[in-house]
Amino acid sequence: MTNKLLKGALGIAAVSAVALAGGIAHAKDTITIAVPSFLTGGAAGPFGIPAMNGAKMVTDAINKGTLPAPYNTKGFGGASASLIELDEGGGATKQVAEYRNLVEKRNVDAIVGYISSGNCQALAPIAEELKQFTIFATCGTPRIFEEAARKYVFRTMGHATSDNVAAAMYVKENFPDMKSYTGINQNYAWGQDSWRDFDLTMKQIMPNTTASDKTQFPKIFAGQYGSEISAMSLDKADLVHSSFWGGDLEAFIFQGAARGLFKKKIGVVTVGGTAAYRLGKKLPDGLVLGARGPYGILVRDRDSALNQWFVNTYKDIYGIYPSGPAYQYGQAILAAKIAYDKAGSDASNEQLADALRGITFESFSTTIEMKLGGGHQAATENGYGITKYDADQGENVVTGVKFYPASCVLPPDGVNSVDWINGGMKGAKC
Amino acid sequence: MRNSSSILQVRNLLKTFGAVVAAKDINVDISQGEIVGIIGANGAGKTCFVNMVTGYLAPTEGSIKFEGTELVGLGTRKITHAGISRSFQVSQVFHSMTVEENLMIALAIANNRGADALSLMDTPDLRSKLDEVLKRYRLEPQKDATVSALAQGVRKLLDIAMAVVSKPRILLLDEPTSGISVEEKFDFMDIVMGALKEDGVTVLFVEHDMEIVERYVSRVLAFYQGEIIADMPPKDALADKKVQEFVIGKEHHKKKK
Amino acid sequence: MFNDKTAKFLLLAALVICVGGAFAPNWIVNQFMFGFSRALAILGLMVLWRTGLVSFGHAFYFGLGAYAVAILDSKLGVSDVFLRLMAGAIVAGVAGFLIGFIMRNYRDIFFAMLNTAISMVLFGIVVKTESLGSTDGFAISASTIFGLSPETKYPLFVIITLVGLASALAVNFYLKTTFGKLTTAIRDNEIRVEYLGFSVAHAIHLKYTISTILAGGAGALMAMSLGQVDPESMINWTVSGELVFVTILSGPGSVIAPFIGSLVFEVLRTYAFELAPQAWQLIMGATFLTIIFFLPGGIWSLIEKLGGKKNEK
Amino acid sequence: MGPWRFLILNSHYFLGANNMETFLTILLDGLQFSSYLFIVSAGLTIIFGVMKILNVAHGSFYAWGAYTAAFFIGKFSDMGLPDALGFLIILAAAIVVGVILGFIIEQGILKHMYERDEVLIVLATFGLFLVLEDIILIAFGTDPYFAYQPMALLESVELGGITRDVYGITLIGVAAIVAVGCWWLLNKTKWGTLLKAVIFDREMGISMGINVPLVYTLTFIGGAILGGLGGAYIAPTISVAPGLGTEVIVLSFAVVVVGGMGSIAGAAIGSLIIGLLRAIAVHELPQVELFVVFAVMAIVLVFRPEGLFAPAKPRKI
Repeated sequence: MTNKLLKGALGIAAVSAVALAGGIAHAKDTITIAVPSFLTGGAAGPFGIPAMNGAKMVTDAINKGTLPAPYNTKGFGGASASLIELDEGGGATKQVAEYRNLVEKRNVDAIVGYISSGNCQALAPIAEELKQFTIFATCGTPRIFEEAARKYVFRTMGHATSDNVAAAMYVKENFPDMKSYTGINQNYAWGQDSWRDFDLTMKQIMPNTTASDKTQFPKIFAGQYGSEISAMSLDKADLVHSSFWGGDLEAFIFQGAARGLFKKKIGVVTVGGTAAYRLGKKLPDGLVLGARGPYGILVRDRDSALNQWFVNTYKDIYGIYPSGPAYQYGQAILAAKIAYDKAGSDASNEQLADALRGITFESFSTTIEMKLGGGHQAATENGYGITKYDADQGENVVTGVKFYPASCVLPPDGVNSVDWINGGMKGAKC
Repeated sequence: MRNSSSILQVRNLLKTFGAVVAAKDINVDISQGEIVGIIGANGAGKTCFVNMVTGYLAPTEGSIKFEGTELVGLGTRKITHAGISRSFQVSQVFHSMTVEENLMIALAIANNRGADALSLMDTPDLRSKLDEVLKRYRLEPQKDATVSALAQGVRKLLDIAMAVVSKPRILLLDEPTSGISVEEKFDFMDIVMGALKEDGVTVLFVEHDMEIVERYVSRVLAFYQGEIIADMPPKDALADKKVQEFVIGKEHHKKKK
Repeated sequence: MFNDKTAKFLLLAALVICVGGAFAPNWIVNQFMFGFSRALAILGLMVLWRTGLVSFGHAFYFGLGAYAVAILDSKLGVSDVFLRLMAGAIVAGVAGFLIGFIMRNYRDIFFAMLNTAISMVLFGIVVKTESLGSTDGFAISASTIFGLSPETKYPLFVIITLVGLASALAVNFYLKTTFGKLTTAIRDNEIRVEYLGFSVAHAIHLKYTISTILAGGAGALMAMSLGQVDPESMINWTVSGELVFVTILSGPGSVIAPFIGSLVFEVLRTYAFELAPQAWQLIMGATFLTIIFFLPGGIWSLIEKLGGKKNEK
Repeated sequence: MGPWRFLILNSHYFLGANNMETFLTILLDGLQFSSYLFIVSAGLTIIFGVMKILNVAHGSFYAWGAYTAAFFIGKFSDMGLPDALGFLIILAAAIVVGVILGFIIEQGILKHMYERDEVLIVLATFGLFLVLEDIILIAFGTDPYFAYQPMALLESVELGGITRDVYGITLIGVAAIVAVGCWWLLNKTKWGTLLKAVIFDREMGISMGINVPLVYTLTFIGGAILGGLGGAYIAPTISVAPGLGTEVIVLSFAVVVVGGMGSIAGAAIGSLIIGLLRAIAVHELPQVELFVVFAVMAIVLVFRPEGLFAPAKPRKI
C-alpha cells in the first residue's frame, strides 16, 4: 500500500518530468547570434578573420553536436544557431549605432564577439541599457568591469592586466639584469592600459629599472612607424614593450627588424601570437611573445581532447593552425552554448546572464573561471615564450614557455587592477 | 569757399600705377542737377576717374569732397551710403535671379540697413516701390525673366535701375550705351535720363558716342592721358581743337577699325 | 512667420512624426533621431551652399558640439538635455563667430580647405589627448529632462524633432530677410552687393556663424541620441565630407530638404551596411556621384517635380 | 631656400639637444617622410595647377599603387623570381595604376564636369574616393599585404651610430628624381611650355591652339602615376591594409596648401616643412605629432592663402 503510494508518487513525478521535458522541447529550435569582428581594415586579416573562423567552426560543431565531451550535445539548449557576421570597423560610434540596430531592428538573441577595447568600452553601457545578453570575446581593457557593475555583459578571457603583469614577471625571470625599458602602444584604451599595467608592475617587481620618458603612442591603424622606431632606437632603454596587434604589429615588426631594432633591444609583444604563424621567418628570433593568454602557438601541443579537436579541425578547414583570436571567439561561442544549455533556448537575457554568471568551465585550451567583475569577467592563466625560427620545420616555435596562474596575474574580485598592482599585488598566488 | 550749388569738388587728383599715370591734377566742381559727359579715348582715365569717385580705387593724391565730406579713404559701401552710386560698363547684376528679385534686393538694401536687414524683405511697401521702378524703367514685361536670359539693353537698364533705387544724389554711368544697338540707343537713353531728371539726380556719364553726348549732357569733361583737357558745354567741346585731335579723332579712327 | 506653405508643412509634419514616433519600433525612432540631429548641421551648410560656399571642415563644429556634451557629462556630470544642447550650440557658435572673422574673407577651394585644416587640428589634438578620450572618445550617459530620466528614447526623439522644427522655421524666416536673401546674390556678384551698400563680409560672417551654431547643436543632439562620441566619427575630415554629401543629397531648394535628405542618408547607410558590409562606402559614393551628375538639385528637386504638377491644378 | 632656412632657424634647437645622433635621425626621418609626401603631393599639385581640380581621389591612386605593387611583389617572390624585380614591379605598378585609373576617371567622369563649379568637382572626387576605397576591398580582400622583399634586399647600414634601412634612404633619391624630372619637364621641354601656358590661363592656352582636352587627360594620368608611385614605393615598408589612402590625402592637401597649390617647388617645400616638423614632433613631443601638420596648414592659409610658393595667377576682376 505504501508501495502503491510510492508508485503513484513516482508516476506523478514521471508525468510532471515528461511535462517539463515537453515544455522544454517546445522551446525555440533556432537562435541568431551576431558575431562582430574586424572584416575590414588592417586588423581583419591577422585578427578579425581567424576570430570569425573560430566562431563559425565552433558554432557548426555545436549545431551538429560534434564537439568533444562534455559539450557533445546538439545545439544551444537544443536550438541550432545561425550567425550574423558583421564588421567591427568604423569607430566606436558607428558600432554603437550598429549594435542598436542588431538589438532593436534585427532582434538577435545573443551578441558574441568584439576585438577592439574601444568598441567594448562604448558598447558595455549600451548593452546594459538595452538589457542585451552580450559576451565580449577578445577586447582587453580592464575598465569595462572596473568602471561599473554589469548585468548583461560578460568577457570570457582575461584582460590587459594579466597580459602585462605576466609579461613583466617573465621579463624579470629571463632578463634579470635589464636596466630600462620603453614602449610603443596604440593611443586608445587598450594601448594606454597595457603600457600602464606593464610599467606599474615593473616598478613593483623590478624597482631598479627605469622607464623611458619618450614612450610612443601612435594612432591605431597608423601602419607606418619609421619615426617612432628611430626614436626608440635612440632611446637608451634595452627593452621595448608593445601591445600592438593585428596589422599594426606586423608592420611594426617588419619596420623594426629592418632597422635592427630587435637586435639592439629585447622586444616584448603581448599580442604576438598571430604574427608567429603569419610572418614565418620574417619574425625576429628572441622576441618575448604572448598571445593574451593560453591560446594559439603557446598551447598548440596541449593534448586535451578539446584542444586537439580545436587545433586539428581548424587546420583541416582553414589549412593553418588556429591563432589566439580563433580560440578566443571559439570559447566565447562555447560560453554561449553553456548558458543556453543551462537556461534553455527560449531563455530571457536575464536567465542567460544568470546561467553564465560566476561559473567555471573547461574551454578548448584552458580552464575559465568567471570570477571577476561579479562573475562577469573571466580569469585564466597567462603565459609567454621566446620566439625562434625552426629552419627544418620551416615555422616559428616558442621556447621557454611559462604560464602563470590566474591568481598570480589578476587582482581578486572587486579590486581595481591599478590599485592591486600599486599595492604590491597582494594575494597573488604564483 | 565752395560755391553754394557745387556738391562734388575734386582737387588735384593723382593716380599712378607704378610708372603709369592714370590720372593727373584733376580739378572739377560738379553742381547740383548737372548732367556731365565724360569723354576720352580708351585708357584716357575715364573709368579710373569713376572708380576713384566711387571708392573702388584709392587716389594716390588729392581730395574728393561730396557736400563737404571727404570721400578719399571711404570704401565703396560708405560712398554709396553717402549718396553716390554708379552703373557699370559691363552690367553687374545677379544673373541667376529674376529682374524682380534683383530690384527687390537693391530696394531692400537701400531701405533697411543694419538690424533692419534681419526683418522680412518682401513687404507691401517695398512691393509698391518695386512696381514704381519697374514702370519707370519699362521693365514690367521682363520682371519674371532670369537675367542671364535677357538682352544686353535690358540688363543695362536693370543695372542702372539698381544703382538708382538707393536715391543717390550723384549717379555715375560707365558707358551706358555700350553694347546697345544704334537703333535702340536713343530710346534707351530717353528712358534713363527721363527717369533720372524726375529725381533731379546729378549725373556723370562716361560715353564714347558723341551723338549721345551732344544730345543729353549740359557739360563735357574730356580726358586725355589722365588729364582733363577740356571742361565746357558740349557744343564748344566738340568744336575744340584738342578735343577733336585727342578724343574724337581717336574715336573716329577707332570706329574705322 | 507661420503663414507660408513651408512653415505650415513643417508644423504638420512635426506633429505627425511626434505622434507616429510613439507607435514606431525603436530602430525607426533611432533613424529619425540620427537623421534629424544631422539635419540641423545640413540646414546650416545649405545656407552656405546657397551662397556658393562649401565647407569641407564643418565636422569641427559638429565635433565641438558633441564633445561639449561629452566633457560636460564626464567631468561635470551634466545630463540635462537642454543644457547639453545649449552648451554644444554655444561652444560651436562662439568658435564659429571668432573663426568667422577669418573665414569671411575666403571663397571657393580656400574656404573649403581652411575649414578642413582647422577641423584636422582639433582632430589631431583630441586623438592624441588621453584626457579627451583619444581614439576611444566617451560614452555619454542618458540625458535627463528637467531632472526626470525617461524610460524610453521617445522623449528625446520628440525634443530632437521639435528642435529641428524650430531651427527649420528660424532658417526659413531668415532666408526671407534681406540678410537671408543675400545668398544667391552674393554667389552671383559680390561687387554689386558692395556697391548697393551692403557688406558681403558681414553677410557671410553671419551665415557662417549660423551654420556653426546649427552644426554644434547637431553634434550635441547626435552625441545624445548615440550615447557615444569619438573623433573618427565626429571630427575626422571624412565626417565633414559626409555632411557635405548629405547637403548635396538633400538639395538647397527648401529648409525641408535637409530633414528628408538626412533621413534618406540614414536609411541608405543602414541598409547598405546591412546588405554589403564590405561595400557600403561604394554604394554611398556611387549615390553621391549619381546625385551630382543627374540630380544637381538633390532629392528636393525630385519632390518639387512631383509636387509641382499637383500645385498647378 | 625654405627648408634650409627652416633647419638653420632650428639648429640652435637641435644643437640644444646637443646630440649628433638625434639630429641625424630627425633629419633622416624628416627627409624620408618629406620625400614620401612629396612624391604623392607632386601629383596632386600638378593636377590642381593645370586642371584646377583638388582631387580627393588622389588618396586612392596612392592606395591602388601600394596594393598593386605589394600584390605582385608577393606573387613574384612566391614564384621564386629574384627579389630585385621588386623595383621594376613598383615602377610598373605606378604606371599601370596611373594610366588605367587616371584615364578612366578623367574620361569617364571629370571630363564632363569641367564647366561645373570647382567645389562641386572636389565633391565628385570625394564620391570617387569612397567608391575606389571599397573596390580595393573587393579586388584585394581585407588581408594586409607585405612586400618586404625589396627592403630586405637592400638591408641596412650604420650611419653615425644609427642603423637605417637603405631602402628608406633610396626613397629620398626617388623623390629627388621626381622633383628634377618635373622641373625638367616643365622648364626644358616644349610640353612644359604648353603646360605652363595652360596653367597660367586656360583660355589663353586654347587661343594659342593648344589641345587643352589632351593636356588635361595626360596631366591627370601623370598626376595619377605619381600618386601611384608614392604608394607603390612605400608599400615595402608598411603593411598594405585597407584605408591607407584616407590619411595620405589630407596630409598631401596640407603639403600643397602650405607650398602653394599648383606649384611643384611649393610641393617640395611644403613636404620638407611638414616632414621635418612631424619628425621633430615624434621625437621631442609625440603628443603634437598629428596636429602640428594641420596647424601649419591653417596658419599658412590664414597669413598667406596662396601658399608660400604660389605660382603667378592672372587676376581677373
